[in-house]
Amino acid sequence: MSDPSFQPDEAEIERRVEALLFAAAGPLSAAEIGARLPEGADVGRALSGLRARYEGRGVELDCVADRWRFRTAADLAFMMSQEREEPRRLSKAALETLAIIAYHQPVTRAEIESVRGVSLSKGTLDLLLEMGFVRLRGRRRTAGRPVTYGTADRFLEHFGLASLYDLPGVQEMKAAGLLDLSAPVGFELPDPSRATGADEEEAPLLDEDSPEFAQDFVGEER
Amino acid sequence: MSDPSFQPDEAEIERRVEALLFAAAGPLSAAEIGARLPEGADVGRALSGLRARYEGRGVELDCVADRWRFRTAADLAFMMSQEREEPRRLSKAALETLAIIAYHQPVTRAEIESVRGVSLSKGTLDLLLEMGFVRLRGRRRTAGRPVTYGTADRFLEHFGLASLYDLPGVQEMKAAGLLDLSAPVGFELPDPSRATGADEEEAPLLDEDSPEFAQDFVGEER
Amino acid sequence: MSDAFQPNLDFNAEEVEEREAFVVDLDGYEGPLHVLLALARTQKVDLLKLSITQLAEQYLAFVHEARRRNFALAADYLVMASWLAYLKSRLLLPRTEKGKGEEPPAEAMAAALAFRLQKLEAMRKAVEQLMARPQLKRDVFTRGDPEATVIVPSDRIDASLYELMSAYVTQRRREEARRYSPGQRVEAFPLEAARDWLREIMPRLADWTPLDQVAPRPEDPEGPSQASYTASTLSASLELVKEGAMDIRQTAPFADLYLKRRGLGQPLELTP
Repeated sequence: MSDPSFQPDEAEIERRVEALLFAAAGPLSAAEIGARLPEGADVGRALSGLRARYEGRGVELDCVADRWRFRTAADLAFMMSQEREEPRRLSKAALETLAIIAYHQPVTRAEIESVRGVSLSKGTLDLLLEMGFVRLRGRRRTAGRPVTYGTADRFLEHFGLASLYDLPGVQEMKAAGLLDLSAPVGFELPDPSRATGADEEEAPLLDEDSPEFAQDFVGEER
Repeated sequence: MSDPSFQPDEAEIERRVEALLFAAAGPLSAAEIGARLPEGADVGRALSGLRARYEGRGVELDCVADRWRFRTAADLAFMMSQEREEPRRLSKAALETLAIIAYHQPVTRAEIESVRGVSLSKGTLDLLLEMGFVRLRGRRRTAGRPVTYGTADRFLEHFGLASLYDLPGVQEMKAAGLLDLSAPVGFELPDPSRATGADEEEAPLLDEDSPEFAQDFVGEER
Repeated sequence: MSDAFQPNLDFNAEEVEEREAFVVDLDGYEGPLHVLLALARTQKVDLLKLSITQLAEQYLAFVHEARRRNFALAADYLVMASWLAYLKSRLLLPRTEKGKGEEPPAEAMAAALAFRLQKLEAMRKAVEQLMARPQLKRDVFTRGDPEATVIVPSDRIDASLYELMSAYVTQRRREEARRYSPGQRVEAFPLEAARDWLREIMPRLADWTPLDQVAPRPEDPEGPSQASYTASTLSASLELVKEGAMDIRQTAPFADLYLKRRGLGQPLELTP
């Protein structure tokens, strides 16, 4: 056991964080790491120190979904044929749906269909949910209280994104109004896929507004 | 994909070996690593380079049985564990085995089984060894030179015994109502304390005569 | 880049003609909006500067072509076609009857369509960019052999000396009960002796006599048991039956066995 009177210095803290991240089976948050270090240890400093130390190495430190992990360098992918898993083939429809959910979340099924102009085939959302890329987020406070979808941490982990702010091009799209779910005034494009499409003015969902959401779905969050 | 004409330099080979070892599901031999590197790559050099690079870090490169792997620095092993609060109950089998070892030591596995009338599951002795209640004492000077077991200091500490002389005898068992009129015919309690002295039947355990023992068990003693 | 995640989303403007877009469309997973987007790209302009009139014409040509080839188009495609035909006519007509009805101006409708196409286009680009990122287990890999946290059990173990003693005594008792003691060897009534015994009492067996009355009684408590006497007597009697000296019968399974000597001058082989 460690000697509690021993006050580790910065280098020692970095060593410990390194050991924890190497040994961990999944990404660790700074808080999780901190819980295993002596009181007052500067986890952030250790993480950035490690990140710099491993930059350009065969293994690099990465922040995904606000958690930290070591992973192999992307340019060495060609060597990893033995470790590679056969990727699950996602159809164009599934990929587009995933992108719409990622960039527009929380988003209802009807809204996804509105962006694509086609109704979602039953299996598409199920598949994304099953793969752990997408999760149920809550309910929209509108008639019918439709369920809203968002991405799960696994999506960020899979694509190596630190947070949703790091989605490629998200700032530009937002600036161009392309992520706005409410249609421009007077927009009356026919939309056979949307039987209930008339109601565009849906209030943004606030978690505290829907306590039953917490009951229904919080267990699914990680 | 890699450019086949690209001749990686030493640093690049080291990077690749680093990535391979990191992502591998188990320890890799130098040959296995070499098979995934360009022809003529100096694996040994890369491995010693990596070993030096990781020396003193939170993670170290380790070679066991000619296979290489990353593992947590030994002094940080304490971080990888979590204490469990509630006390552990010994299973019936473990308690019975411990009792036989306590009263009959030094005793071989076969003798334990003969008293218990059932074969010992591998885990039972391992558990007692791991808990520090039981230790390997030596080898019987008989055919096969079987290992003998006895109690370790922790056994005495746990049960509050000053020495093996203080193990409850027949009188105490009778007083506790465990042995009454129906005491088994010929019930004789061996005196374990006699075994603390030199036993002409028992050879001391020498590390050099059982290297596999040293590897398997010495690490478990505390 | 592996093909698995790389859908060919780029409709190359130089190469794609309406017919190709048409083929893509009939893969069955895209809607009229996707077709419009594919057609819009052939105009090689920023989607904001798109000519909706031209796009409407392209789309109508596409629908026409589909019908000429006898492809059954889903209803959405036809709804879109008629809407576009209407939009096109309104765009082309001079705006003379302003304010009539509640419809928004045709230009606003056209802008809205362009905006929607932009939105879809943005999502398609997003897919491409996401797919171009290093992906877990395809391009980047985490530790292959993570060291799972070991849960060290608490040092405290719940076991008392009493339990230890009790465990010891319990199994010593068990051991005792299990022990085989060679001193208690069971004496058996030898077959030879049984045969002699039968021959000796044979004269008394003129009538059917139950086996247990035939077998000798144990006298010595250290000697063979009643069961052994009965068993050996039965075995011996079977031998005598085989020799033709006795008959044996049993009326039902598990019923009593009866023995009787065979009458003189009645050899087995001569019985009619």
